[in-house]
Amino acid sequence: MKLTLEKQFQLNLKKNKLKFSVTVTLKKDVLDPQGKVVQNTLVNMGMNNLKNIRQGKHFEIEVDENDIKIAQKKIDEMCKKLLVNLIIEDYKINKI
Amino acid sequence: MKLTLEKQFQLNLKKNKLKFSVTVTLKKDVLDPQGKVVQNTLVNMGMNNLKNIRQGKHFEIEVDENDIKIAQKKIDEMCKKLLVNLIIEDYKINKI
Amino acid sequence: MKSSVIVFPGSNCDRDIAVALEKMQFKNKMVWHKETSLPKSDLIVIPGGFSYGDYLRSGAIAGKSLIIDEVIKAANSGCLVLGICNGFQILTETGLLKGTLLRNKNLKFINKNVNIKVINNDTKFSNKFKKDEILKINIAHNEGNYFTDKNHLEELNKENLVAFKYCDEKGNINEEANPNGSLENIAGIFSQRKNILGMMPHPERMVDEIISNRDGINLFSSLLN
Amino acid sequence: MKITNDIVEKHGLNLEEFSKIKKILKRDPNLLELGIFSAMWNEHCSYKSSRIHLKKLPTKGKQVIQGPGENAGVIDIGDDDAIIFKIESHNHPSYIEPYQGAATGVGGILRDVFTMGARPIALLNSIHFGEPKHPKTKSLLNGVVSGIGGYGNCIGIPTVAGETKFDETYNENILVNAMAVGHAKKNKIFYSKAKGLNKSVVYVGSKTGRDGIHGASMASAEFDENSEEKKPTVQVGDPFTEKLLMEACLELMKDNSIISIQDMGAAGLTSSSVEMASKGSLGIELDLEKVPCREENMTPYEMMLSESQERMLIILEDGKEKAAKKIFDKWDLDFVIIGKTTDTNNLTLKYNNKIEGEIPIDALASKAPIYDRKWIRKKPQKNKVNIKELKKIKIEDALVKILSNPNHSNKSWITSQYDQMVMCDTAQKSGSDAAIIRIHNKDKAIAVSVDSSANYCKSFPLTGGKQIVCENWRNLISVGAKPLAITNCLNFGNPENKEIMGEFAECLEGIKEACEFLDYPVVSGNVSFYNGTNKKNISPTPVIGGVGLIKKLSKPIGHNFKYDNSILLIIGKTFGHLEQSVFLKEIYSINEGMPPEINLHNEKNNGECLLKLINKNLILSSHDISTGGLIVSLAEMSIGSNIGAKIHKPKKLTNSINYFFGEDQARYLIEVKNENLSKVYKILRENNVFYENIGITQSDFFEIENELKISVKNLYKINNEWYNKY
Ligand SMILES: Nc1ncnc2c1ncn2[C@@H]1O[C@H](COP(=O)(O)OP(=O)(O)O)[C@@H](O)[C@H]1O
Ligand SMILES: [Mg+2]
Repeated sequence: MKLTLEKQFQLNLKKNKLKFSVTVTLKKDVLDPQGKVVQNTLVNMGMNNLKNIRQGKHFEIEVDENDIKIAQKKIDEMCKKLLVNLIIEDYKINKI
Repeated sequence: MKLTLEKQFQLNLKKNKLKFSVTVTLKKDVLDPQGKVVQNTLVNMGMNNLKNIRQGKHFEIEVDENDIKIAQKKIDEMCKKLLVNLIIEDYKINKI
Repeated sequence: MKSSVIVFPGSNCDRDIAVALEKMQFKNKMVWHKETSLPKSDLIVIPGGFSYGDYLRSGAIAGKSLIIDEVIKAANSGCLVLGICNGFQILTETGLLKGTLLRNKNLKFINKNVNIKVINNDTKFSNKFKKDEILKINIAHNEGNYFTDKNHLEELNKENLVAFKYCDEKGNINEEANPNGSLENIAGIFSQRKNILGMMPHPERMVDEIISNRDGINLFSSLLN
Repeated sequence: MKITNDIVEKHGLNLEEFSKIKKILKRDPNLLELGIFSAMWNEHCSYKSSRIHLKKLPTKGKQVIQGPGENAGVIDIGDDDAIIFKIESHNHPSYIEPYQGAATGVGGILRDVFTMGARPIALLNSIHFGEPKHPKTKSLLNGVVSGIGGYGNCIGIPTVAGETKFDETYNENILVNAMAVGHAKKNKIFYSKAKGLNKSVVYVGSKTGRDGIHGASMASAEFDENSEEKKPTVQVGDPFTEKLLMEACLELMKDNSIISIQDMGAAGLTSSSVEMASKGSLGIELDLEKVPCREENMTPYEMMLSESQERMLIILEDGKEKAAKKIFDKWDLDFVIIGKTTDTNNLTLKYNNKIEGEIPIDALASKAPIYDRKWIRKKPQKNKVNIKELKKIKIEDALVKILSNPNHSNKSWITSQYDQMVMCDTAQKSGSDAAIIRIHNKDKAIAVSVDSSANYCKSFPLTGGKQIVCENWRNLISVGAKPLAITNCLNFGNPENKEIMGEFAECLEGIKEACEFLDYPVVSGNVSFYNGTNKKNISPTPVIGGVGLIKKLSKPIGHNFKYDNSILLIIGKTFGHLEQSVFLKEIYSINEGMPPEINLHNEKNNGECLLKLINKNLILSSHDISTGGLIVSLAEMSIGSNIGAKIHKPKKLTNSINYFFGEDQARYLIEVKNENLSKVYKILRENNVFYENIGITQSDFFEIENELKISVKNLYKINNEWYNKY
């Protein structure tokens, strides 16, 4: 009996949770020192046909929310307020 | 005439390039100090229904290659050899 | 005693450790990372700094350099290897030491003098220290938050492979005395055979009274013992 | 492309300047040429509004090897050692992107110093933010501090001193000034003057991208509502590459292959090539298709104006190209011969063999416009604050309030983010009056400090100018160093406004007077105008960076009390000048009146006498008395050492508030062992130095008889809370 209740509770929780991924990349034309060094290293390691590599950030975010639109808006706000440096970075939000 | 040749050449070049994204995330049981601080900050900023946030890395990689399978294999090799610390990180490769 | 200090692009404590080693009468050589063989040495030191700018993961790219294969060979045949700060990070990236160094828990670079306690004084690196001796040593890092899996942590404790732990002035090992979030306040560990030491604090900064103190001296004199 | 008036103005040039350009060229410039004029003729590069005033500064002395006019100033510290140093502003970029702005500021000033052959040994910074409650302040503070640390830590040069202030005047325009200090051998100093014809002009370092195109013009214009949109591509710093570039340059400098070397700072390839050619009275020809580029399809215009970081231009002796390239290959850096010196006296820009632009060098350098802008003198204000008429306040409450405000709170939240110890020669870290850096492998050391006093400069710029030089001088004296020379960063508002220009002119007069009197010449510096928004200008904020010499370093002397039961003396006379003090501002929000007057004779006499006492080992600790007055300085000595003090009030006291919070100048606090007291008295008297015995050190409590008693632990707590709670 106790178990079932708990399970039900968890299910409810699950239902309220939405998960997103955010990808943050440096804007075009902005220097990417890390990408540059990683690229050189890979080429030195023999990966000759590597053309270009750029490094960015990735976030996985879960929110307690069941309206996907509202959730998305929240995530967007987080990006603008903290996760992304809008002056040098772009970002993309995806539902996962 | 000259122009067309050049254009063709560029087209060929384009064709030979394949682009992938790689997402690197910390394994489940590895502590994520960055994610944790970001989460606390967001909650302090009033984002109450934030459940969980984890931070990872994102790479955009272009290779000179026209066989997608071979390209994918190359990217996998880059991940294993350098981009990912397999002891603490997982990764995913996507064609973009 | 002969020592070699490996220099990577971006190493920046290479001169500091060389000065300390020479002061302690080691015969020291600097070895550029592109070299493919090591001079004959009793001790190999991987110094602190920002090899390859700490880009990707600190220590990751240096861990793929040519000379590292030689370091691994030497270590496996029992040569003494000391990795300080970025050197510790490089050693974990090569797999010579287990675990990893994550971002400091406050996500900030930390430079200050901290207290550390000598946990195992029965090694080549620590025999001149007293057990539980408290040292005041400088730390300077972004990623010093030691993390490892349960099994390895158990092994570290069971086989006495923890070298130093962060503590307070009185020697208490607690959360307040932990500057960076390290698991169980770990500041340095040995490899299973105890011929490799990785540590975040900088002993080479503590060999000169005018600049700081002499709490790092015994690490070097242990090696000479 | 026809150059319209609109395009001219977008380049920050006025129409008068444009007709001057046409006259020089005897034709219309093309866009590339216009861009180059705009970069070279803007305030940042041409010093057009400041030059006639800067000329008046004293720049000579027997300690000076190279004064202003080179990448950095050079002074002699005895034996074969030279110290090379300079300060520079990166205010506007740091406001737009604090992390990268501050980081590239550090990178830029480091290049100025290692270009001249010095290994950098210390970094300092002066940072000014708006009020803490301003919505932008917190993230600017965070970004700037981690940017400064991020760059310096990575490259491995200790950041050892600085100043951090908050004031409403910087709400929309923060200040980020970075100073670098390097050490070189006297006979191995490199200059930017080109020599010889047909010599290879070599580009080394990072590739050129579209970063910060028009950065230099941006630094010369006020912010307005549109500046967010006008944002140029932000420059991203790459300290790792800078470290490689530094090592490669220093390696190349070991032999004799360099004729001239110049970093690419503001206005990048343009200003570096023009400067080298101009100093050597030569021409220079560049083949732009050879410039290493990061992006595809970059135009000559973009290449010439890009401000990509971590790049240098070198003119090599004949036949040295191969060996030099080997060094840069070793460090994985680009090395490309992109041009040569010529006898045309022109800057000639070719792209795929076609001449894309040609401008006489002197038009860009010596013939750049110079303005004698209108300026007016500040009228002296009346001092009229009468403390007795103000609401009573307890000394203890005032002290607590001051010690816990952000300007006086302990800065270790900031300084612990900087590696202060790398290189293992930092004998005294930040936190004291000046940091002490030992010269590697020697037993001498230098002391360094940066200082500013915008309040004083605002209320009466002439006195303010004098005061900052003296304060900086005092800071070096307090740690036992003989002050040798300064660099200065002059942060002001809009020079087209005659009051602002007056602030500038008068601050400089003050700086000049003090530097002359103290034999403390100016060897380098930087001017940053147009700090302000929408006609609201910042308070004048000249920043002084000083370097002093400690001939023989033993355990350094700091401002922390050493023992219980030693004697405390004040050197210098206390009058109780409260106008413009922290006390009035903080407790009563009163901003009126004149700053404390400077008596240069007393400054010199008191300082030199203290230096004598320190050199005779008669002093345990010492601290100059600055903002907050006697009581705040005392509290700082106590807090740092965990030792208390017991102060007795002087008998003929007019008013305790004036006495304890007054900001009279030329004063120091010293701690003396009882047994040395008579010797100290004797020396002070012999030198006609006024002094007062004000009490003793004691354990645990900070105490003023019949006024206050606080535990030192408590004081520490009060002083250490702000940053951690903010
Ligand atoms: N306030 C000042 N006082 C003295 N010299 C100054 C001042 N401002 C600039 N200078 C000198 O003018 C020259 C040009 O300055 P700047 O353009 O900032 O140098 P850089 O091109 O190296 O960035 C330098 O030699 C500098 O030392
Ligand atoms: Mg310069």
